[in-house]
Amino acid sequence: MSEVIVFVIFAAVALVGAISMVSARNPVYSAMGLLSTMFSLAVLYVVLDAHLVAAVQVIIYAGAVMTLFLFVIMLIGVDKADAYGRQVPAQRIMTFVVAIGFFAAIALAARSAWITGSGAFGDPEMNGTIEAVSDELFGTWTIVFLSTVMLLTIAAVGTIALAYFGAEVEDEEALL
Amino acid sequence: MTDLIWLVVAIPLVGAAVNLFLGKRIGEPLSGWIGFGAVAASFLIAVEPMLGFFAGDSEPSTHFLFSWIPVLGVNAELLWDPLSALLTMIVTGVGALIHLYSIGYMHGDERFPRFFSYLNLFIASMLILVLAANYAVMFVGWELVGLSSYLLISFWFTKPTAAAAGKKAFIVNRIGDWGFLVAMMLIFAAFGTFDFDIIFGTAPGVLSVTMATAITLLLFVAAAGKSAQLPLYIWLPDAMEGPTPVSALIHAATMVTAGVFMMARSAVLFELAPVSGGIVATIGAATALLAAVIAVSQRDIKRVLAYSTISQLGYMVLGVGVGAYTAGVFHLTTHAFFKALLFLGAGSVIHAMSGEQDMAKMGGLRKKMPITFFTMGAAWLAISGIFPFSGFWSKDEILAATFAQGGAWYLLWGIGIVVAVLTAFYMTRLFVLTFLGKPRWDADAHPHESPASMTIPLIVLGAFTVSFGLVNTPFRLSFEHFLEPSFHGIPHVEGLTNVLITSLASVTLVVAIAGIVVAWRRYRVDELPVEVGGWWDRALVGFGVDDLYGRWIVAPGRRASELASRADAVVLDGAAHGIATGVRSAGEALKPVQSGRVRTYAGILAVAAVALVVVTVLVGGGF
Amino acid sequence: MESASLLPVAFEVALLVGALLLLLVAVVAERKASVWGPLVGVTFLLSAVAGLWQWMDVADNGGGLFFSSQNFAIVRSPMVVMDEFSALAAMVLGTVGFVSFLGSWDLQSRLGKRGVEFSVLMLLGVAGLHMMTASPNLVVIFVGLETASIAFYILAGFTRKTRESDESALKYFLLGSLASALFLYGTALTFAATGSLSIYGANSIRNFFADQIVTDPGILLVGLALMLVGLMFKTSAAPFHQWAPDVYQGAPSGAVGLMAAGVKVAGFAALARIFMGGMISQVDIWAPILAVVAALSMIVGTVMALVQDDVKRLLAYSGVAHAGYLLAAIVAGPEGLEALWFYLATYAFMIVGAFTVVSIVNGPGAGPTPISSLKGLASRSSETAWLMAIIMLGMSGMPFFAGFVGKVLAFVAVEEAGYLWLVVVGALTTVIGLVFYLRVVITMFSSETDDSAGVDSLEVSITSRFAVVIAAAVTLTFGVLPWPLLDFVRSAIPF
Amino acid sequence: MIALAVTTSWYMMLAAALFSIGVAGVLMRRNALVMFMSIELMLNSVNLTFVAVGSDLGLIEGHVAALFVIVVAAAEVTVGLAIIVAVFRKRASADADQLAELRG
Repeated sequence: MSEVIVFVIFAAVALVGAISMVSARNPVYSAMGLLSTMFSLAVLYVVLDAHLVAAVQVIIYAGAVMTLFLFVIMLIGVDKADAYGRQVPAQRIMTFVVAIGFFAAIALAARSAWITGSGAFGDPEMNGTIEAVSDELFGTWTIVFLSTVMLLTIAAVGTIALAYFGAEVEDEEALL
Repeated sequence: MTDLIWLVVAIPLVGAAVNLFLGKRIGEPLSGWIGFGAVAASFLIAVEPMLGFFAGDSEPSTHFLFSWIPVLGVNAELLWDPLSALLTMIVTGVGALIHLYSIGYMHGDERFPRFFSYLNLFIASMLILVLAANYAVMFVGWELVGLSSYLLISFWFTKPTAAAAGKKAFIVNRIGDWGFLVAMMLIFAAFGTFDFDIIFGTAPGVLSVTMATAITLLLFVAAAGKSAQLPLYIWLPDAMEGPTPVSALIHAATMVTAGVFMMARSAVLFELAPVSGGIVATIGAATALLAAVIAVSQRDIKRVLAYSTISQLGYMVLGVGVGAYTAGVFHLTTHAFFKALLFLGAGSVIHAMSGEQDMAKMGGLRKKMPITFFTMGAAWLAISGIFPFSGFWSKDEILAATFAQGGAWYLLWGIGIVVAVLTAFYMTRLFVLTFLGKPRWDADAHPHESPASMTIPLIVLGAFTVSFGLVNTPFRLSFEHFLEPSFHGIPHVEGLTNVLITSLASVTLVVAIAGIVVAWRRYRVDELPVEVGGWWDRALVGFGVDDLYGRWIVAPGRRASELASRADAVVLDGAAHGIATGVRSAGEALKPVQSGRVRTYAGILAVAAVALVVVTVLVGGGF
Repeated sequence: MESASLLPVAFEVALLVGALLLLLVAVVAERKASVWGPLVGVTFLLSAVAGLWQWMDVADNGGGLFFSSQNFAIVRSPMVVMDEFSALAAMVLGTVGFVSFLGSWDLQSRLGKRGVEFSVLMLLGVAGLHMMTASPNLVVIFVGLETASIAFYILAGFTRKTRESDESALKYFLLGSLASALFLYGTALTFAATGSLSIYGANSIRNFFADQIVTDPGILLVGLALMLVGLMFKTSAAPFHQWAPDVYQGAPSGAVGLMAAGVKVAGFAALARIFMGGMISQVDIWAPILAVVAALSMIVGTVMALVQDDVKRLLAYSGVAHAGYLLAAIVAGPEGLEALWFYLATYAFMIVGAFTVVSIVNGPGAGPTPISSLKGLASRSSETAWLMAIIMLGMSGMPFFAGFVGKVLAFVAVEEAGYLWLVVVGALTTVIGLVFYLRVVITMFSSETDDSAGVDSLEVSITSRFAVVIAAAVTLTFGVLPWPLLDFVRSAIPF
Repeated sequence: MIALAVTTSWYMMLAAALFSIGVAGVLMRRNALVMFMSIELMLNSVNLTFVAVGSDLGLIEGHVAALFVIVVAAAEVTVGLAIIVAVFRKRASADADQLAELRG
């Protein structure tokens, strides 16, 4: 029963956070909404025995990613005039139709069973501890883990390429 | 000798190459003789194997050249059977005479060698087309014919009308080519091969009626482009902007016959699609009638002949449509002789009159150019359908076959009879106005008979025009038997008794004579009837069909493209614009959807995603 | 892990090592273009050689699944698969990467010191693309997809002085991320429905379908549909195509070739792998839907390409139409794979060549490139105009050019699969499509020239010329003599 | 009171709801930053799905997949924010609707 209570509370927080993220006029409040959703999801991960994921969620997502977001919001200034759906009148109606339609389609399609896969392959006693996850991560998934080097190199190189405005920019004059 | 068939195609190709690259050095007239020699050599090589078919001791054979697109099982193969042999004889025989004639006609042109290079290329293309053993090779020939006709029609490209005519021919033919391409795709889809042998051998079992109808209608679209049928005939009258030998080549021996030949080749498929047959026959008859009516009013000697070609092609298409393939091919053959003769004769006249083409300014040429007069006289009687000239037999056979179908086909037969009257009328008009009566020349005209290189072809063609019809009379069907192996056992038209045949023939003959008599009385007078105003003017401009195309297809296309982008006017001229207009306006209507706003794109992406999810779940039965 | 077992990832390793070396060399050699340029080219060529090596190894020893946890015999959850399919993808991507590198060298060399970063992104982007084709694991496919996509987002916005470049990058980024998220949700739902992330292996999607009759497919279908959406977005099939024209138009011409070619190759390969490898038993569900999307792509792409005044937009819309023909090949099922690969391999070169020509004419850093800028190209550089004409005719599907063979193969396969209507749509759009390809050709050969573009003869750098020559040569060679390549691609059936 | 147990369906339904809200955010907001946040929300909801299914079926793959998604998301965030900053520096606005010069 306690699980139900925890779920209800944090699901509600997650939903409220998400909705406030979408609807807040001030991007800072949007970021705060997203942050609260992420924290509630971390709690739900713990309930689901996904301890490592929960930790990473808090550290990386809530910690690093959201900080970066807030930093950029502050950098480019809070643009309070950003009202949503003003320029395109049909956009708002379309948005609701799409969002509700999307949810309804999934819920309808899944109304009898979410999971059709047989659980026979899995380990019912599985627990997402750091050991269990790292066994898998550095066993089966080693090569994928290593491949993220490429992703991170791209991120680093790309960020420099895009955001570093040094003297090199002048070189581009030759292109035009 | 059958093994040397590939030489028939190769020699003119070599001739074309030699004249193209070395022409300037060889110079006139030797390059002309090289061109003529190449085609004549092809003719000689083909004669002996052809006689084998006549003797009845040869079998059709295919000649493998090289493996072309192995993955589709397409080989470069030539098919040597009576039909292709016949066409080869026409193309090389009449073609050689036209080459010979051109040596005289093109005398002094600064691009003389280039002209013979193009002529040879034209002949080679046409030979590829007729000798093809599968649709893929045929298509290559088909395209090459289109290309070389474009080169030849706009040979005097400095003349704006010639350049425009070349372009028009090119564009209208592209529409037909699309039909051919799509038909080929369907054929491959149905048979998995382009090979005539397999397709015609298995078609009755493989092809559904729907599929056969689709394929044959698309093939007909292609044929309508090449063989100038409604509504794609508009390029042909303009095509005489090219040098006259080119008109003769295009109108008689080569290009326009390609469509009829292709349909005859595909006879097995047309047999499976009765609906197509009806449509083909109707359009053929309608084309014949319309073109004949327009021909009556023309004053330019070459335009009369151009419209008469369209009209005669209408007959051939009618023949194919009613299933009388032999008759269609027979008329094609006789027409090749007399129409080549008519054009060469007209060229001779124009040559003599220093370029004058208006018949109102001719007259009385009989004395000045007797050879031209006599040979053209033979052609005149032949095309009018006078017994026993060749045109009488072939035209009569088509009409008889149409009559034999009964029912609604009587109407088409009636149209055919009307066309026969009109044909006799306008040809008599042409003949009388040109050769008889008082001279009406301009003061500075000094008509004279043409040189021997031009008259010899006239005489040879004249001989064939007079006699060739006797090859296939209703009472002596040697032509029919000769072609039999090519039509894979399609039955001949049945249901005609000898009495009926004779009376039908008499009807045709009587109406032809009537047409001649009426025209004779009208034009064999000193004061020519005034033919202006009202009906005459409208018919003179072809009932403004070109204008109509201009107004309904070309002009809106132009306007839309000018709005959208002016560069487009260069791209497409003429009829193709019509198709483009519809598609373009759809595109213009869709442009605002591409608003440039990320959110709109995201919205459309999301809507499409939801739609896809819903459809997938519905299809999969998940709801 | 034995040393030989690095072979399955040799392609990625080659590119990654090359990229890292490049970064090091750039520091040491002070980013002299003449030093690091050849390194990039060699890396791309080596990666293609790695693909060839994989191919030969597969031919000798058979393909296989790799990188399980302990037991190679019972591969529960393989991460890498090496077969003809992935080896061919490696060869195609390696060579396409090489050609597009040559084509973009004008841009990179003029970017000065930032050129190194451009090259690194190209190398790693191509590695990401190959991950999509060489992994049976949906999450790894997603990682590869994102690796490539993120690299290309940056390439789209690389020239910061060009006004439209940042708009292009932002659009690509926002929409691309949205599509990636949809794809990822699709994999998650598929995971929920089948209990597996892997296409092959013991506990795999294949076995799931083999073992049981799916009685309640609801959530599986949603997952399947969302994966389709993601991949069709990346390959710019209608109605998920709208980003493509805007992004291509705004991005520097030198960068578009790889974006357009690489993503199509990898996207379709992944589509084929997932749907034909994992979900062939559900073919009755996804094939009709793909057929509709294919028809829509052909129509929308062709119709919209007709009304464009910008070459890059025109090529983008023509890419939408080509996505339609490629999808048609997938609709045909395994029979269409041969057509798919032939089409992909030749089309990739054509599109790279076309964008290289665009960057020759209007400068490699330019965004919008009006068609009028091609006016009179024949008199400014007749060689370029002729080569471009070959490429355009190839794209239009003229006989004797590679596009024709691909189309015919695809149509034949589609017809055999029972979608005659799709063949008809394809044939009609092909015919209409001729108009805009010929428009480009005619513009190039028109006698008037565009004042803004200049009338002087055009300087064509040796690298660009080489790239265009290769593209045209591929178009022509495989158009006239298709069978060497066909024999090759025929073996590249993955399962 | 009926004994209620939290089944995986609950988590999945929550994830679907969050995903839909994320889609709505992308469509509704003009600020590129908030659009991007909405995409992050969508990735989060996918993670919830992975973890919930993984735990339910006893497949650790679900958890590992979530970790990889987080890595990808982090890389995407750096690049995405760099793009947004680059746009802002040139145009002094992060309004996605104003970036509509490329169209047709």
